[in-house]
Amino acid sequence: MSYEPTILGFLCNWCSYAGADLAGVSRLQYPPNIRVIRVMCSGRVDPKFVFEALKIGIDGIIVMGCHPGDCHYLEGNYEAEKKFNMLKKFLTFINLDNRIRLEWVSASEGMRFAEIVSEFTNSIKELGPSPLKEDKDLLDKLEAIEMAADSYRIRALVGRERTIIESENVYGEKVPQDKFDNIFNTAIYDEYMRCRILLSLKKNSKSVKVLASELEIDPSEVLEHILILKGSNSITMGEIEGITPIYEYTMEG
Amino acid sequence: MEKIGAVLIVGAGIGGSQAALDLGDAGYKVYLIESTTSIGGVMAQLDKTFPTNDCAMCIVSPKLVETGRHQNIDLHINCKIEEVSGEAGNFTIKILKKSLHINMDKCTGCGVCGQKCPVEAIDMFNEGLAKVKATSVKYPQAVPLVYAINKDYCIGCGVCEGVCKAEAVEYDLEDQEVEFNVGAIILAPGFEEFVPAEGNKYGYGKYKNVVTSIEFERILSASGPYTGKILRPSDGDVPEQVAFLQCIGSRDLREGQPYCSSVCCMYTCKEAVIAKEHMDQVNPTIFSMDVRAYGKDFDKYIIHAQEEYGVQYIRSRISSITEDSKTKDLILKYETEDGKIISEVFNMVVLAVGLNPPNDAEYLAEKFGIELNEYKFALTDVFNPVQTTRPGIFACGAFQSPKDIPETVTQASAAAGCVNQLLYEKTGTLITEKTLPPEIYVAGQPPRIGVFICHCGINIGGYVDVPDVKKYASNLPNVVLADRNLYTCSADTQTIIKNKIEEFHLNRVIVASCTPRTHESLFQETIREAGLNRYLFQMANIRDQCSWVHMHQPKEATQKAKDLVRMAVNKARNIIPLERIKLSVTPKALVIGGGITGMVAALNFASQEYETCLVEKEMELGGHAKHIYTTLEGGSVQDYLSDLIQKVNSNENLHVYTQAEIENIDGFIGNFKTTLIHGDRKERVEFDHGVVVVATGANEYQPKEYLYGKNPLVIKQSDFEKLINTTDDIKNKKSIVMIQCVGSRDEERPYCSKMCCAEAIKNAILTKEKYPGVEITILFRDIRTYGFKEKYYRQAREAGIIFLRYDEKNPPNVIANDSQLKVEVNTPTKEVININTDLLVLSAGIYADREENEVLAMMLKVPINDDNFFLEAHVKLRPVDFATEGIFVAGLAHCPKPIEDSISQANAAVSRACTILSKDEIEAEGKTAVVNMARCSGCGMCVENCAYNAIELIEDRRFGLIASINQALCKGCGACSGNCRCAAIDVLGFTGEQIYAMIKGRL
Amino acid sequence: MVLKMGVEAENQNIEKSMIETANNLLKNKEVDVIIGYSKGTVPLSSAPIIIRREEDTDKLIWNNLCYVNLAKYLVPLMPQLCDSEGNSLKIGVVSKGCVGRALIHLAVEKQIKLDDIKIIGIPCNGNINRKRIEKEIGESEILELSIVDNNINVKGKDFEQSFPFDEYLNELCKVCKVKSPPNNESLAEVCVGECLEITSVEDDFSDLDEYESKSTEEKWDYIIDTLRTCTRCYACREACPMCYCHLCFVDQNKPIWFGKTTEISEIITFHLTRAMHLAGRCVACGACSSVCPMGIDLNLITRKLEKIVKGRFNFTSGIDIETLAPMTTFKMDDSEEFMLEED
Amino acid sequence: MTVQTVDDKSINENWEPKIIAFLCNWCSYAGADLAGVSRIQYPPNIRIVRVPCSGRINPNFIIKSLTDGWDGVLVSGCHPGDCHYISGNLVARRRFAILNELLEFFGIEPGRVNFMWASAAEGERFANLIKKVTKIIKELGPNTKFKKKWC
Repeated sequence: MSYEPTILGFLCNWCSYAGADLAGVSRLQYPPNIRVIRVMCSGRVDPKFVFEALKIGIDGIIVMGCHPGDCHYLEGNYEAEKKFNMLKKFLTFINLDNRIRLEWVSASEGMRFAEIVSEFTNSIKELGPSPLKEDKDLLDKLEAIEMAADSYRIRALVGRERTIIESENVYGEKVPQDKFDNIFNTAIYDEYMRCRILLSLKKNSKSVKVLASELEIDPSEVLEHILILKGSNSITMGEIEGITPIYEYTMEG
Repeated sequence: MEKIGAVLIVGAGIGGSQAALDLGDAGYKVYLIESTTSIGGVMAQLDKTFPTNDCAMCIVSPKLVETGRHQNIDLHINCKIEEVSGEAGNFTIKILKKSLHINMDKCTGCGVCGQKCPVEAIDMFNEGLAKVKATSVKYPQAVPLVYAINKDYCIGCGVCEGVCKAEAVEYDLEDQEVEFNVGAIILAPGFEEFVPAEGNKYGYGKYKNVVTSIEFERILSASGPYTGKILRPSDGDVPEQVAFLQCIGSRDLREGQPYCSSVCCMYTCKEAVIAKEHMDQVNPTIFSMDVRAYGKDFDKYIIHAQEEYGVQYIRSRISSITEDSKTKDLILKYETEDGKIISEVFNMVVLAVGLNPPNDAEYLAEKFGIELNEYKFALTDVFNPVQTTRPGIFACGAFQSPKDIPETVTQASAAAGCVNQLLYEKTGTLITEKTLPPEIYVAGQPPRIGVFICHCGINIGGYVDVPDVKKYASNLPNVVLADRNLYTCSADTQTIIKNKIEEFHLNRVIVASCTPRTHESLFQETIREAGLNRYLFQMANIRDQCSWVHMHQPKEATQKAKDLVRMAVNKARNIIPLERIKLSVTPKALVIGGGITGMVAALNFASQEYETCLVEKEMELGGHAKHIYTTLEGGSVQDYLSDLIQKVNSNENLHVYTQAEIENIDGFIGNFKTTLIHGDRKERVEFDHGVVVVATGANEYQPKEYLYGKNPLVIKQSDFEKLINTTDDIKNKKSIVMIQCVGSRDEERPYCSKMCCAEAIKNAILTKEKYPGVEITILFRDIRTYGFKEKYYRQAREAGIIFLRYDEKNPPNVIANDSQLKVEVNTPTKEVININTDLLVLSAGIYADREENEVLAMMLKVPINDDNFFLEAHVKLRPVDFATEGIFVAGLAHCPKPIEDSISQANAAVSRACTILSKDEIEAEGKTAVVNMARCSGCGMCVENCAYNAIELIEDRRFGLIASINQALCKGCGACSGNCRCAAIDVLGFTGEQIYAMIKGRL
Repeated sequence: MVLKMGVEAENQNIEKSMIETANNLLKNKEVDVIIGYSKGTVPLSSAPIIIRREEDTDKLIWNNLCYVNLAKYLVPLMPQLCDSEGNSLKIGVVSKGCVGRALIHLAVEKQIKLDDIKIIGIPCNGNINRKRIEKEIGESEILELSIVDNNINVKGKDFEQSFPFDEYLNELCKVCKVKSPPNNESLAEVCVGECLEITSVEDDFSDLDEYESKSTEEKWDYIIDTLRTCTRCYACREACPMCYCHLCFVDQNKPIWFGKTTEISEIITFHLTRAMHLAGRCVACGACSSVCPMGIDLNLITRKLEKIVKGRFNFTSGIDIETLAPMTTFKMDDSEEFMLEED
Repeated sequence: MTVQTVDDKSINENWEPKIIAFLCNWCSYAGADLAGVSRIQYPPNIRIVRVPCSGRINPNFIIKSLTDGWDGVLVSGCHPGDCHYISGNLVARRRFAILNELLEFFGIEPGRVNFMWASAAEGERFANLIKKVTKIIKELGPNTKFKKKWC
């Protein structure tokens, strides 16, 4: 029996959910793989929900909200878009970014809803089952991503992105998009790497070189992250074997 | 134009801070301008400092904290000089105070904004080795402890304003334009380290494991990113083979600066020693040309490093460095002295980068209207190295020429000395004496204790249950009031405390908040303004030593806070009001020694209308400089000397006693009494004075080796200088040989006399100019022409003077053959070179005569070091003071040095002395030791233990032989009371009873 | 300890020449007063005596029971030992090795001036460990004691017993290295018999090895057993020449640092603090153990004090008047192996 | 109702020792502050008493702390050469050396009283040493030797 992907859809109550009902009323057919969760606004979808879904093996996740400007809560969908960008950036590290999608569907677009769902289901089908089911290493990476996405730094940047880019920052100036992006991208990359180091050390104490080979990045970069983690007392330096210090995870981190 | 009693100091490094403290204590209003966001300069970045290896932070932070809260010093950070006008005695300066976007008065430095800021930037304080947030403080112990927002990194997201409970973040704070009206200016902007340019041959910037010395300093530092563990940046491993390369960017015509940066030899050796000390696996190797360890105890430091720590010196300059891409190790190729090419693998390379002028040197020169020398450092007068080309503006520290910390501190005091000379009538005019209410008499009252517990935003309140601690404190015995507030150190809470003192008639105040080291004097001032004696105050440190370090154990942290408060209350019950003893000061000075140093000091005192007495044991003034004609830099010493002697003899405030000897000096700071015998009729003169400056100089070594005294063709360098300057018998000499380090750097005198290399090269160049035909060879162990003197060493080589190195293990030997001398030199390449010469000149060093110095040392009760020179209180922080207050040292008596350094030290000694003479009474420390006469059995142990000679045994009518403490000299350290068997000595503020009560507070 | 001609005979010999020396010292006014030992009121004891007139010198005795350290009486007596106009008399002190050391150390601590003191040096061959003999004899009283070729004969009302001399010497005297006062030229000194010049003392302190090899608990138990019987009578403090404080730390209040009861922890505190005060000052004369009414053997602590100070600072108290006592000075390279380091 | 005398109280694992620490104001106290500023966590068992210099610490303080029921004593001063009062710590070092040997000689467990140097820049080292001292004293168990038995 051919593989049937499981798809999860978050539909905002005012637009995309109504669009889905319209598709039903108009008896439009679309593949039955999607399971829908109604949320009051697409902005309500917390990145944690997507990570949780991926972790339990769901093959594709789609978030639908109102077209920009239609949002019943005025800006919910704009926030959703920012959060989705962050999600995409994180998942590109483990190339699962093609398993999530954000679409705008208004209450009157029953047809568009059906097309999006069937197109998305087919694209997931081509991708095959989610590799997370058996790839343990990938699951660890996702664990790190979830931890990184939850850090105060990333949530602050995502939360404030729109105000300081579109309207004005505290100095009354607009921050150019590229300046924000390169700060945001370095933040994403750094936090991801640091969380992977933390989780790896949680399992057993390691040296910089071992971590570098595990994370496939240059040891000097690992050292920089190690220093910052040591500064915030989440890891400490254990004893030195020969010329190589071993770092340990500290509970109080 | 009327002079103003205020001074502007540009740059708040160790130099600027020292000058500010000197002038602040001498009663001038000081505006201290700093371009970065906190004071301390490069010294705050260092881990340990040579030659004593003591920790830079331990030494510099008490001085910075004192500068930060000194009543007469206004500190302005993050400033830029806009405009300067006026002339000596009356300048007006416009300063742009760039905004920190954080209100300095409200910010308590708690650091929550720094933690929450989402933006990470390169941490320049840690030389790029670590990351720091956009809102940050330079380093944890910064003074003032104020966070600043770095505008070019900040994206203005507003998170920090959200988390700041003190509402100190004000993004819209504009830059402020401020104008100062001052009488004099001191420039101490420090230096900039040389950074090897793109594509340099050392691979810096390309290879990760090639670091500069200042980066290595941060790696070494216990408060640095690696917390004191020596790791290499490429993979965090411990580098077992570390190479240190000297003269990077110095003594280099192509890639760096032609001059020598003076300090790299010493700090490199220190870094090697400290690296070995931190981690025994590290084996340091230093590649150097000359090892220039010219200062006091520097040579001993190098020898100690080689013997004790196995530091290896290789005398060669590295040609190229290549990196093994896999292991990231570095392959160094170099040529040894005997010509072999060696390539060796090292795990890490440290480049001892030189000192460049500060980046804004031209900008400052143009604004202040001073000239720069050819290397863009401040051009200063040959015989007064702090006086710039514009009167009223002085320069000190590395901005004048590259120098180490002791010399910088000395020059800072010297600059302050010159300001004293300029503005002495105006001391005390601009400083505001605070009017305080009379003290309430509390003796005899039962203790009524008020406890104020602080939340410090969330720093304490977030982890310690402050209301619970307050409830607990309120029912401790004798506590009549327990209160808690968000920020106890904020201005409004100070008024709350004052009101509560009146309302509840409190006679003891306890604040449970942060560390007393930085906040005790703030609260002491507050309760003094409410009429309470400032010592009726105690602090319990429930932040830095409780809530911040037990964040994950709130229950235990709260219990600990209660214990700490109870111990503080126990101690508070036993504290008594203390007065700071006032001592009268006789505004006169005694200067011992009539050489250049003594005369400069005496003249400086006299020109400030202090009656001064100058004592010289010889027939006439002049001292060591009598037989020196010129300095290496070309100044004529004889003219300067004669002009100085003329001024000294003509100044009416100055009594000169030649052929004089001091019979006895007694008394203490402010109240010395000296009797001296002078003239051939041995008249006796009594003189009482407030301070003493020891400028007794030193003697020239009379060589015993190299046939000196046995063969007329062997003369000393000073005789040779007389010959070439006054006669021309050199005319018919075909070859002259000079031998360096005669009587210096050997077993008996293991130190460098610092001026012989300069003297030899000066005479050699002068001889070459007068008689080009003469062939001159100089046999040396290390040519130590440090700083800008390097230019003359190159000039000598270009003039054809031959320099031959000999090894100290087998020095040259001299054989007389009829009218000539044969000098056999065994060079490091092991073959012997014979030179026939008509004249052999020995560069004789300087030595201190033990008997002479010991007599004076006994009278003044000051120590001498094992080389018989006088030992100063602290090499770096008090280089011209003695441990015993009120006595100062300058010139050759302190250690061998060239004339310009002696002049600087003379002015520095005067400036330090003026901090005492400028006041009519001085306040001694309140918390001093006190003797319980009934218990003391006069065993004399405390007299020996006291480092400040503050205790002596006296015969008391009732109690017999007992100890008695001179409150003026006592510093309150308690070394005496620690050893006292019968607990007869107590330290006020830390008495046995108070500590007993704290021990009892265990419960 | 090799005895040339029997301990008893040697002592008589010394006693005779001591009396002689005392006589001519008094006769030609070299000294005004002599402090020495005289017959004790109770057998097996001796008592200090101050002699001013020549004819009393025959009261002076010298035997193996002169355990009191005469230097103790100098500090309190100094003010009284001066003539009518108040300038101090010249005092002759009969001093065996440890009394000489005590005098030198008291001078270092400025309690006495050595130029008023004339040291009459005696080569001492040790004190008998009286407490040990009494303990072994039990209740009955000793009437007479004599030493005949290397053993001590003790006679009582109805018994007679003899003990080997070497074995029943005082513990400290067995290992004593300074038999006669360390007479360096700076001291005005006369010697009865031959006193040897001592400038430094070599000692391997092997007698402590047995105790120091014990575990911490065994040490604690041993200390408790020895000190348990202490009644805080402070006889040891009164006998010690180095304890001359006007107000001893146990008698002080404001604050009362240590309790005054005979509870074991407070006894330990008293002896520990007193030992701390004697470091580098105790001259190992054994007077404290000899006078203790409860027979507590404090010599172990005395030996330990000497060992610490010799080991760490190469100092022996009371040898030379020039060197400073260890606690009053310091060296940069003092040993600090006990300092805690990060592991 | 069984009277639980002091010395047979079994060392249950949640017993927490109480340690008094005499810190010299210029270096060690500053090191403790730096550990705080850098938020380096260490066990909450020590109670810090500030003294002007390690030279001020009289043996009475240490012995009184033990007899008064503290489970451990920590004494810390500046590294030799760093002392703000030039030689306060050097004078104290000899006193601590003698006291340390005497305590051990009297049978007090080594580790009850600890001596160390800490500089103003060694925040992390200070915290590590506090952890080490707390671990040592926790292994030694409560200070029963000096506890008063009956009064």
